[in-house]
Amino acid sequence: MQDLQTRLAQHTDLGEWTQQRADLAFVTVAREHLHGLLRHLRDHEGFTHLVLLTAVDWLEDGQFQLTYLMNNRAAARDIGVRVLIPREGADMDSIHDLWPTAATYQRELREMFGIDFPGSPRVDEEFILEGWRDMPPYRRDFDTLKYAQEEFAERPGRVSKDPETHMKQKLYPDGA
Amino acid sequence: MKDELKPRIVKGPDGIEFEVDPLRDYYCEASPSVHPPVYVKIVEDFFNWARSESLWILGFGTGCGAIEMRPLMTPRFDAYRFGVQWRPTPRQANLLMISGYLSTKTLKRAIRSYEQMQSPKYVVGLGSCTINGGMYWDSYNTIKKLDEYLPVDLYIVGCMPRPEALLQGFEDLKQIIRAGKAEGANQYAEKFEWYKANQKKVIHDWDMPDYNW
Amino acid sequence: MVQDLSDRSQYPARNRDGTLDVDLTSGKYLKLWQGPNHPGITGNMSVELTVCGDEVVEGKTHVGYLHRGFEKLMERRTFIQCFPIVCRICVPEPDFNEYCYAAAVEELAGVEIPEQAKWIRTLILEMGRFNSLMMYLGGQSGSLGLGVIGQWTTYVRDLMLDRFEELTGARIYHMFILPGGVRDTLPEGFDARMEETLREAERTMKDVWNVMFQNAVFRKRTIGVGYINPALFDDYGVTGPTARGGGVAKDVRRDQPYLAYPDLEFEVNVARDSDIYSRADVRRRDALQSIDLIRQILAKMPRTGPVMAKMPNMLHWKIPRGETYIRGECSRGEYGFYVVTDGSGYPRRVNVRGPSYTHAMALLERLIVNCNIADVAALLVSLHTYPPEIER
Amino acid sequence: MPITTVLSPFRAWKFLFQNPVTVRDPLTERPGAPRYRGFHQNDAEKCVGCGTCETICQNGAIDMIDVGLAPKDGDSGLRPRIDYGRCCWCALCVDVCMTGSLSMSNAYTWTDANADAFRFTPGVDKKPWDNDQLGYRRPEGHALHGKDRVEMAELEPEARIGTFDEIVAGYDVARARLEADRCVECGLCVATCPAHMAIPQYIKAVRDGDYERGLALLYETNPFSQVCGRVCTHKCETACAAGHEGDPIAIRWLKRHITDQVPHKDYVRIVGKPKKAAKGEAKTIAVVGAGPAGLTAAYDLARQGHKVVVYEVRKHPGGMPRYGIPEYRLPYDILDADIDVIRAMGVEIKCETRVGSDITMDELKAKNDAVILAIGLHLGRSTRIPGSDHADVRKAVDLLRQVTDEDPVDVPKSLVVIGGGNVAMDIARTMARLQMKAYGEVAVTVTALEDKAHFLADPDEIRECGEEGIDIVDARGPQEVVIDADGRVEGLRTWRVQSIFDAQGRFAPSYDESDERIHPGDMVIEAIGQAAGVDMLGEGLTEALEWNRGRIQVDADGRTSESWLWAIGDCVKGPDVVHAVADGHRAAKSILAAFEGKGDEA
Amino acid sequence: MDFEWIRIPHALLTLLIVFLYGLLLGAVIQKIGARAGRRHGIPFYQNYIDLIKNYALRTTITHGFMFYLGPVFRLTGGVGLLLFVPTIYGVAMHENFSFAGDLILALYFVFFGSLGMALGAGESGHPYAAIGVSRGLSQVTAAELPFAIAVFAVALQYQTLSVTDIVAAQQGSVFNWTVFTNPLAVTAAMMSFLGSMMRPPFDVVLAPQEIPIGPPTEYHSAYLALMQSNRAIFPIAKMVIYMNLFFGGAANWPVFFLKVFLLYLFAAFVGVVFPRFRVEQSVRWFLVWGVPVAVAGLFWV
Repeated sequence: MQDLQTRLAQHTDLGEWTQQRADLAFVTVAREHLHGLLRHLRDHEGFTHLVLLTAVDWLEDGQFQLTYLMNNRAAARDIGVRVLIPREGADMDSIHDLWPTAATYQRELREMFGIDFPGSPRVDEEFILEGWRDMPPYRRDFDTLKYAQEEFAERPGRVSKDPETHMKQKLYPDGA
Repeated sequence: MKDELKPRIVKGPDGIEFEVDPLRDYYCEASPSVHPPVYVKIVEDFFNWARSESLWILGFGTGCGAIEMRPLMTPRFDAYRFGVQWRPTPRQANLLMISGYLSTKTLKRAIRSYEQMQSPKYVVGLGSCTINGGMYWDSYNTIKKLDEYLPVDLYIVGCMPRPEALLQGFEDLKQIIRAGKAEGANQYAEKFEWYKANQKKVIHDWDMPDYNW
Repeated sequence: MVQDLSDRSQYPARNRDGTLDVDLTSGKYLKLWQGPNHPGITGNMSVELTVCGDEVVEGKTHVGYLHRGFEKLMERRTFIQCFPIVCRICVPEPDFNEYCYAAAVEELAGVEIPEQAKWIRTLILEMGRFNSLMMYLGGQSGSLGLGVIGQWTTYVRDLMLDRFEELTGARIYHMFILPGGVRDTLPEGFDARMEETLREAERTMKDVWNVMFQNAVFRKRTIGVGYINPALFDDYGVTGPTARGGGVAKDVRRDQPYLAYPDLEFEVNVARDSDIYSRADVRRRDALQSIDLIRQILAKMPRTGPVMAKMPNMLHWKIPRGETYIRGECSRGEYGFYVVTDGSGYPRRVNVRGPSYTHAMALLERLIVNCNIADVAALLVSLHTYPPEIER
Repeated sequence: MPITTVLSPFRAWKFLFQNPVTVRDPLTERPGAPRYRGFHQNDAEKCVGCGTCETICQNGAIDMIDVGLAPKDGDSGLRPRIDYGRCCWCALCVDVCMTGSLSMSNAYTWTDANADAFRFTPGVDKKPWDNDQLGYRRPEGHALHGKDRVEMAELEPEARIGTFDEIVAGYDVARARLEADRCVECGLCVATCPAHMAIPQYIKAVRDGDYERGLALLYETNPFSQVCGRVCTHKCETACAAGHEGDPIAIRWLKRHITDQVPHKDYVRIVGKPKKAAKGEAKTIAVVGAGPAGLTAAYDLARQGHKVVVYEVRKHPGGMPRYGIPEYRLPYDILDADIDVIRAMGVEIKCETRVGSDITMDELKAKNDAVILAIGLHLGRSTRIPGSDHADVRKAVDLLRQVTDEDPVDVPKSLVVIGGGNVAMDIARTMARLQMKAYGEVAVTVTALEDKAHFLADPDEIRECGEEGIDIVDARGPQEVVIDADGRVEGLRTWRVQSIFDAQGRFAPSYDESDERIHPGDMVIEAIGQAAGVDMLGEGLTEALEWNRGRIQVDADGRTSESWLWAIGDCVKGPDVVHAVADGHRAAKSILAAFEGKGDEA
Repeated sequence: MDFEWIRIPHALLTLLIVFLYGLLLGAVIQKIGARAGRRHGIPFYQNYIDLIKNYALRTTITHGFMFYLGPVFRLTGGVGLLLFVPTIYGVAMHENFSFAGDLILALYFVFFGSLGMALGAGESGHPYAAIGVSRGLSQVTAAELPFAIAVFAVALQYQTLSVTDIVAAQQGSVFNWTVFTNPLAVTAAMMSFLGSMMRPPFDVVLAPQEIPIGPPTEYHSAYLALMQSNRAIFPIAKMVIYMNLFFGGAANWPVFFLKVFLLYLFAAFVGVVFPRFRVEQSVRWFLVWGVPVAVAGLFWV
């Protein structure tokens, strides 16, 4: 895939290039280059199949990573395009004009990560959740266990003992 | 859909404005009431026997458990033999199988379906997730204890419970019904406030009336 | 590219912004919900239809009834703890989740699995594919009111589940493909019993052909119905038999072979017409192909050697930072796991790419326009969608 | 439409005359497959309550609960209770079970109207499927954690026999991580370790490569971590859950690995400065004997800001680890490093000071708020067989001390050791090395009362003895030191032991007199145990104290009948470094409590 | 024609026998259908239990007066149909209220039930019911057409509008049956018969996969039980007509049971192996195949 990297580099400013497998590479680009790069990949490099679009929350860095994974079936290779956007007030350009199906992905990202895609069809409609009031659940700082415990009743009567402390307590009741 | 269900002002052809509350039109708001068994015991026993031998399940696969329902109704296990059959509408069904976990979104539909069923009606919890949350014990979107929200008559444990376990469950449910112990509908009516409070606690988008038949 | 819809429909008109001009209060239209407790819907999802007479003018897929937040739950489970939970993502064909997850984790951790494990994995995937297709055939005919097919195919599926049970120890959630290999070898006498099952399956497939595919009414209801323009495949991420039914020979097993597929002989099944019948026929042939592949696997697979790679202590297994995507051809199309790790003992992010996600959402909403209500169920089933993998 | 497509479907009716394939009675006819993962079974006898199943259970379905079993070494007494409102039948708990006690039956039917009924403790609560023979068992060779101990580099017998160089090289970082990786953090070992070291935590530190944290954890509970990292009797490894179906974790070597990884100069910084006692609160304590017990107590007290002086009769502090353990097992500089840490806490060690003569107990009592007696066991016991009073019949402790002090030792060409404990092994191997140096060959025979299966010494020691050419003869009861006409020792006459204890369990060996052997040797070394020398107490104190079978009577914390005096370590308890350390902690705690409680006790 | 009061209990007895037999027959046919699916199917007494169960339910919800009348009309249609045609030929006890022009009344009753049902179901306010009703009416109308023509042909053939007379004309030999004397009319009628039996390929009215069982979507408890009762009586009544018009009637109960069973089986025989037509397809099918055959039958006469 070296050839592809070379060709793309002539076209766009490429960031970090990670060759994961012989047939799979990831590349980072700036958000303003994304649309052009995807269009180029689709129209000129044969990456016609949008496999998925998803986000990764790098909470520590204050960034979302959007991954656009594309597949070129004829050449049997995949490329994942990464775009890093700030977590605060996250929004991104919609690509539903390139792939209509991307609108679904963008709806999900809007709901699950709180990333806005202005202009994407039905992006503000509820998708999976209904009546959700907390922060978008796929964000790293959302604690699902805590939420579940506060929200839903659990069956009482569960206690567990730590073998280490239990043994100490039983065998050395005075703590020695 | 939600906008259409909100009360709105409509102007009639004669120019008079009046308020329309679609929910009021769509649904009945009568609270459920307790329907006691027939006074004559032998009649009630006979009815209970008939009810137990004719379990009509609402075809509502709420979770993974639905996958084992199909083998149940097909040649291998043929639950029709035991008086069990599917009904496509809640009106005609008497048995609600909660087949596994319920997301809050499904819970809302399950409650509606349950309330539309005619009493006496039975609820069977299928799989671990209905008992104590199962493997989704820390999920933000699934309920943990089914009996907080609906009166449950029987639990069948497993993940998935196999068709054989379900058949055993039907047999046990029949025993319960025949013994006259399956009074979930009355229990629901008696503790209606409690159930509603629990339901409303987790369903934030409560765009339905408190009781829809 | 989004095509102009006007060539297929005179009504309703479109507004300037491209939305449909549907005035519900006009009385011309009726809002109809299919689902979630609706026998024509595959599983717990719903389609909100706006109909005019018997014609659908707009359809919206509503999902989320099965949402458990797997991708979130996995972030707080160790790599081994994720293993029992992934198979629940897709109920009717759970093994693909196990495979994709295991393969992704293995790749990121740099683990090479033993040869025998590869073959057993392939075997399980093909058995799972067969089961899933049996469900489909029953569902497709059932959606048109032909019940017997579902009876037969479910019976064969039950037989295959018996094989699953003796191999993996469970009927539905097999939890057999562990990161690093598989749990165990084939049990004693498995081949013979499998052969018996396959023979029964072949007999049933013959009956299915006679009663379903050679059925005047079935043909009338499916040929030319639910047409998908092959030009739309890339726009809507169409893969698998749905694409192959339209003449596009997309098959990950051949395009980017994995596991033992390079050593197996098979043709990619393709049909031309891109209607419900073609898709059903492709899937029928896929099922026959699975039978053949299972035979090939049992004949060719090595029977000795380990089935698990040497692994570190799974209780605190950490995987260095990285990201990867593993795909495979499941019974419905391309199934894949996108896994990101950050050097800790927990996955940073897992994203599941199920074929139903694009098929049941954007594609269905596109196809359902101008469809007869009577065909909605058949159309939906013909896309072979499993709701749990849409919302996960 | 061709007419065949109208007729063909009617072929479905062929099934009308076939028998249906329905299972007649599915409730009883269909047992789960032999591998089926049904409800849990547990062999409660085999289970050790390690809780690893609880750790791995991603559903949080398993609780470790007290079922009334008493905890014992390597068994917490807890048993897993499974919540079937959570379980997903993945059987990871079976896969990970350390003892193989957990399994699954092939039963799968369980219904109940009561949601609270679906919890039970397999193997304890009776269930219909308890005795199912079929069901999921962990496949052969399938394990989620490593079963085999990671090998460690050590000197080959040929290379080590001629020198006193340390035999074991210790783990390198990579191997240590691999070994630490096997630990499942159950914590069964902690209670067994007399010092209750934070074993799972410091092993985790190894895994994380955070050696400073590891070291801090070690010195929290054991100021002799370096020593223990080499010569500890590692009871923890016997208790280790991994030992049931594989090798126990090499806890001792991992401890040593931590101490090896941190430069000695950093120790004091990591261990931390002692507390400053509030003004007027600082007490003074005297410790008699600079062995592990005394120094540990001193360390603990000094860290609380008290003033501690340790009196040691010998040239160097260290007690038995220095004078009893040979250098090839425990290099002296390692011991020194540990003692340096203790000194850095403000402990003053006065060597070559004999209590009783240089300073009396009464003086100590008068000058201090508390006194700790940690005098150890430095007097060798004698077999008292005929000839045992010969000059060439030596006691092991004396000889070892001589070697340590580099006093010249008259190395015999061949010798016989009596005893089957670790001291016997130590002296045998030490003498073997000296023989090797002097004569280039080894001629040592060890005779022990016990048979090989019941040896008191560590199996490792016995194995290494064998490797080094030492002849171990088991089940021999010494009868007489054979002395030749010239008055020189010629060997040891032994009888075969039939049993060591009588029916009442008392020590009363019986012999097969017909099986008599003479083990030739120029010297006989007795290594059958030691005694404490308590002359220094003085008559008054000896009178005042309560005694129990020749040992000072103490309470659980080491306090004697005299409220100002604590007696700890080997002189009151068993001979083992880590026990001594534990004793030291207990005494220190007791003293601190005494200070807190009633002010000046002394 | 003088009226004898004894005919009322006699007719009720007929009704009871038909009702019980109808429930049993339904189960037996289901069992036979289940065999094609390689399973046993429901117990033969299952329908009785289901009926009792539905009557025994404690709650009912009404959607207004018409909603309540729906099943009543439907049942009236079934009972009426049965009561005005002779069930057993030549046995006065089971001739019911047959009279000279009963064929016309019968035709009316066949349609009456559907209409009543349509009204009631429409009242339930459920869109599926409404769709089902509109489908049902268009299909029944289409299916009725060949039947009506066929009946006309038969009436023409035997020159009478009395069912009893038509049966009488067919006595003597098997070859006197209309099925042999006018096979084309019978074929058309049988096509129509398929269409009115609510079985594939003509069950689009109920189509559980599309519009969960259509008109009866909202019916439950006692309402449903009423409809179940009708489901037991109405098909039999209809088959009585078919039997009388085309298959020589029945002179005693065993023959009656056999003929009805075979007729019922015929519907199941086709129904089990075909999927369902869409509504416009089935309408077209009746018009393209049914009507011409029926008209040809008319000319045959």
